[in-house]
Amino acid sequence: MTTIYEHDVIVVGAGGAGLRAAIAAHEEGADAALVTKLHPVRSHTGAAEGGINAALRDGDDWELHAYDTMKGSDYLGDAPAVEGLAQDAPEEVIQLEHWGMPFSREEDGRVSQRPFGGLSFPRTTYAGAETGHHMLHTMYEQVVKRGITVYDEWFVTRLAVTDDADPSERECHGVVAYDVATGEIAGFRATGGVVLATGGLGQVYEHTTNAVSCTGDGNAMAYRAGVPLEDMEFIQFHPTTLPSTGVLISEAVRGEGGILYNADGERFMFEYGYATNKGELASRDVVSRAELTEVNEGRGVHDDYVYLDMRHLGEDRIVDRLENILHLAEDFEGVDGLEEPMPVKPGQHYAMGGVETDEYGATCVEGLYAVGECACASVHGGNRLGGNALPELIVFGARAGRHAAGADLGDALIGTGRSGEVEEEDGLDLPVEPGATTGGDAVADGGAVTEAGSVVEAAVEAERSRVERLMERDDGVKHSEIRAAVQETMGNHVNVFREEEGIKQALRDIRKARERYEDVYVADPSRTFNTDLVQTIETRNVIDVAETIALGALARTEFRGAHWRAEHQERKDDEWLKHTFVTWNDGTPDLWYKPSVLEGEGGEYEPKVRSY
Amino acid sequence: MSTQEQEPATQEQEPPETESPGDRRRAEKQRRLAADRQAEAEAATTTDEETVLLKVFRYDPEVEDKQEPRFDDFHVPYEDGMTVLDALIYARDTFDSSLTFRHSCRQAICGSDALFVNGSQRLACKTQLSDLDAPVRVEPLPHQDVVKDLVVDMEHFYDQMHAVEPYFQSDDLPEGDLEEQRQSRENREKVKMSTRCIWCGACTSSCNIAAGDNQYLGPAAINKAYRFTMDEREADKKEHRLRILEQEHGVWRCQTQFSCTEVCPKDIPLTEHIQELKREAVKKNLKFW
Amino acid sequence: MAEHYSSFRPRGTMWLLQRVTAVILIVLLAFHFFMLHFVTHAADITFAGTEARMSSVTYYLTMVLFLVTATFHGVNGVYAALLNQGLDGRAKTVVQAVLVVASVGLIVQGIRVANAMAGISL
Amino acid sequence: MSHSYDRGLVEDFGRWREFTAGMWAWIFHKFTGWILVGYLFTHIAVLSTAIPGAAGETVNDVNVYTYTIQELESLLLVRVMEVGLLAVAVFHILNGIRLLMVDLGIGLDAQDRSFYLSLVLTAVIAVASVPTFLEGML
Ligand SMILES: Cc1cc2nc3c(=O)[nH]c(=O)nc-3n(C[C@H](O)[C@H](O)[C@H](O)COP(=O)(O)OP(=O)(O)OC[C@H]3O[C@@H](n4cnc5c(N)ncnc54)[C@H](O)[C@@H]3O)c2cc1C
Ligand code: HEM
Ligand code: SF4
Ligand code: F3S
Ligand code: FES
Repeated sequence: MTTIYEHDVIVVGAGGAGLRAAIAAHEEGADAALVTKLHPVRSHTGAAEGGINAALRDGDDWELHAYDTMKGSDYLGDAPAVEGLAQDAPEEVIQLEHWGMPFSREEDGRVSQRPFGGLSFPRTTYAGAETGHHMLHTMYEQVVKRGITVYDEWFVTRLAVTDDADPSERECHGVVAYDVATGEIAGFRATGGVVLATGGLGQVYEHTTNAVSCTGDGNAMAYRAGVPLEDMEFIQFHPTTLPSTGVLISEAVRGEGGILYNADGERFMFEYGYATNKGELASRDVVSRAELTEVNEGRGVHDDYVYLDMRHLGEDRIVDRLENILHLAEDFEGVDGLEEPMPVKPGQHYAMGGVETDEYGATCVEGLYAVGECACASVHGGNRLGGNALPELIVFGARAGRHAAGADLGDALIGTGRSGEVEEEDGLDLPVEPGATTGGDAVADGGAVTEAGSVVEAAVEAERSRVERLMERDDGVKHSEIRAAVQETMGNHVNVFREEEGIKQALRDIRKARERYEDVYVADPSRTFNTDLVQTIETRNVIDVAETIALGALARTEFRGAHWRAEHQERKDDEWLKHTFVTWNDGTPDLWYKPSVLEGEGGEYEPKVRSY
Repeated sequence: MSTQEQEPATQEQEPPETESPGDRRRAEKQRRLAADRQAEAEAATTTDEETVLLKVFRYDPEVEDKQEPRFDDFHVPYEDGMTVLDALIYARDTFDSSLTFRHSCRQAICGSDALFVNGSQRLACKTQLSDLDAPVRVEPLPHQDVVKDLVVDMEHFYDQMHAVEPYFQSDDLPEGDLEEQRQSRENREKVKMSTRCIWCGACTSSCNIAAGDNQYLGPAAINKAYRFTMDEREADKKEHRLRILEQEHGVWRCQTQFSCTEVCPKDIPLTEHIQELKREAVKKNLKFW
Repeated sequence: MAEHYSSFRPRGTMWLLQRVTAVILIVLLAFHFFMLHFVTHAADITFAGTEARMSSVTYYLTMVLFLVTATFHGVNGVYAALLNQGLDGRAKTVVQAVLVVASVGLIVQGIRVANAMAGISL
Repeated sequence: MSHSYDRGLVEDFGRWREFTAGMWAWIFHKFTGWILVGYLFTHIAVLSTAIPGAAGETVNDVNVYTYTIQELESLLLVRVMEVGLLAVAVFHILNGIRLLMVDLGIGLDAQDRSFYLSLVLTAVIAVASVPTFLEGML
């Protein structure tokens, strides 16, 4: 009595990326369905505040946008993806406008744009300080309009992928999902393709701007199905989050002219030479490190944070453009942004890395796509520019949706899987074995075992028995303890500043977490809305994802973009102009590299010193 | 009523009578663990630490002793700046992992955690414990069926939202590549508040009329319609929009109780929007006389 | 979708009439109270006095208008209140009929009374 | 959802302690409106004695209409109820005006204050009218 739902295109996740993919597939004539663990409007895209980069105006063009993005990425972006983003963003943004998105407006009635960190032109299109909210709702509205099927509060736990020694030979036929409301486990067969759009992985860290639901599920599921995770060590720490909760204070505050002060009232970005040109508007990694350095050198407030001041902008401007910030500061920190400076410190914000895809969002597994924050196309390389994630969602969401629906987009320039110039890592000094523990059936999975016809059914069965076992256990460790342990070690050791010994400690702790996970148990006996079970499964994903981040961080012995290593204080272009990849390899992870693609339409992007 | 008259439950939980022996064992274990933890928590209370008492509504159709709704007590150590959501998470992670509630963003944007806290609809993540009288009573949103503990069935709310054709449908798009529709600042300002809705359902839950008349669109859906009706970019569809709103269970049902406006966590002036639409509808109809 | 909310008959007219009658009633009710409780004391009312007032055509017409608006306003208000509580289907039709009959009855009886007071016989 | 728990409509009124100003205004307006319609019907019924009255019918040599009204007015209960009726009408009028303002979008921010004001004014007017209404009774 296995229920199998069948659609042409199954989109997992209904944030900005997933919604756009579903709409695109639908417009291509496919029967698309969204399967999402949260109702679409609850997705974390709604939290994005600042804006969407798109070269819309005279004086700006996509080449400039691509150039800024490549520079921001510290030359680890792949040119075809970066250029694709810059080229398609304007059209996609205007599409949103035509769907009614309430953008902020200029006097002449056109959409407003503002400056953002790392951009050579004020090209960040915005809707107040709640751009993501409007984008998410506008696209959900279009999904309703088109009558696209939405399975909400269905938690996808596993991909139905055929087995083959070589992941590039595997095919994805669908997914398995758990209906949170009733506890039913069902299969979803996709005749065209499965698009993963599960968003961020911020829950790997304790102090994060990401939602509680951002547990890197898509990354972990694709990883265990054999798809490589790319550049996982590149985690962006946003310089302005509220110290108590991690709630984000948008970069727009600095874009509009907000100023950072240390405890001594010094404008440290200039005073201490962190970024003598751009000051507060330098790239996020630069500002985050500057703040932490201030705190570490004793110039922080309460040894914890610095101040972000916007009072001088004046009440009118603040209320007009940053009103939402006033509410956030008031509700979550009890600070009135019109009257006093706001306390801020760096917090985990964005994962540049993710599931490896080409510039159409396709992975090396046939029929499996990934878009949005869970994917790595790679647009952001070593560091994402503010306002570049939202356009990524719509640009690549649309492409993957179309591709999965069967549209011919031409050949991809970016190769996927172990093809091209692959370089294996074999000399890495690991403190413990990463990957699967022995025993513990709740922990084992990997690729499925059957041929194409019955792969979805088989995956459903495998998932049923996993859930059965998790539910059966009487006693043991609670997922919340394991998750907290992982978050703690990641926060201590694989944060803004990284040292070799620390990363190794993190790997040891993650290993311990894996072992404890073998004894994890679900206390809630109910099948109805069992969030205990859902979070237990998510925690497994958090562990897997944390491990890939730590592995990448240990391997990359240089300082590039958001990745800073104490022992390696410079960017090493000779050795490290390449992406890191981690593959699950059925439980014994492999590390390998491929060079980044710097050859674009307008020639080669020359790595330059990144100074702001 | 029934929810209120229930005696706050004792911490003891009867072993639920469930199907398989495995289930029973599990439940037995759980009872013991929960009791232990509660005892620990109680012990913690007697020390000098400052704690807040939460009385939380519990119900689970599948677990024997939760089938009859009850309130459980949780003593949560208080920290500065703690919200109701923080306290619930603490209670769940520390005392009883079966405590169930929706939440995600922790920053008042996903709209998952509208709850009935001390007699009024609030977003748990946005409600500071320091603003509440102790003990803090936490219940699921009124007027919606309870699925489990604090989780309510939102289907009907979504249906109402979908009923107002909540999507842009202007046929009047500008010609030419990359040509946007123009919208004046004033017009954007006019619809601005209405676009902030996060679909939390607090307003509809607070409205007596929505409670009595299940077909009443309710303040959230009407506000959603307002967002389109008043958007000058969609002027060609205004009449169509008003036709939906002036149906029997549309705007006329609103009796200006204002509770929707009072509870909306996004400060949307719902009553004002509804009233404006009533006037628009009357104006439209007057034209035909 | 919206269609399943059946009735597309605009209820705006009723809503508007309820407000319009309310405005009229503010004036009429104040006048009425003033006349019969303050100018003439309720306890001092006699048939002769009533007859005298009613024989003025303006007063007569005002009172009929008062009767009609008050009846409409009151009965429509009651009906709207019931609808808000979810009155539907057959019950709704029945209530509607009962209320219409009651209103018509009230107005007819009211006019008969007024006629008697004004000395009009048909 | 097959197994969900419906707390029913009763709980709503079990929550009266938690009602806000606008809800009380709604309930009072409703309540007073219904009393007024009830009174309207009764009132016409009483006045109907004018029909036999006009035909010359009498009780104890007094016109039946005059007699009925004066008999009623001589009862303390009726006088007291008249004060109540006045209060009911005054509240309904004042809150009615408040509602009309709300309909026009005027003073929405003051909706709770205007409700309290209606209550206070009603009380004042009702009290002030007592001497007039009870004249000759005490
Ligand atoms: C506070 C904040 C502010 C930001 N501001 C900006 C900005 O100004 N500009 C910008 O460009 N970028 C910004 N970003 C980054 C950007 O918002 C995110 O990267 C982007 O929204 C991610 O979108 P997504 O569609 O990939 O994922 P999400 O919106 O997170 O959606 C993920 C979806 O996947 C579903 N899902 C996850 N796991 C599962 C599963 N196992 N089964 C089923 N469904 C699942 C979820 O239900 C959800 O629907 C910001 C990010 C944050 C956190
Ligand atoms: C004198 C001035 C009056 C004013 C300003 C007034 C105003 C109003 C208004 C605005 C409403 C509509 C409330 C709503 O739909 O939200 C209403 C309802 C009502 N009115 Fe009046 N009214 C007046 C007199 C009367 C009289 C004389 C009667 C009795 C015959 C009456 C009976 C009612 C009833 C029964 C309702 C419906 C109440 C409900 O919702 O249950 N009103 N009034
Ligand atoms: S209008 Fe306000 S209360 Fe109602 S659903 Fe929207 S945000 Fe929530
Ligand atoms: S509470 Fe209900 S009655 Fe109207 S003003 Fe709000 S919708
Ligand atoms: S957790 Fe998202 S609104 Fe409260």
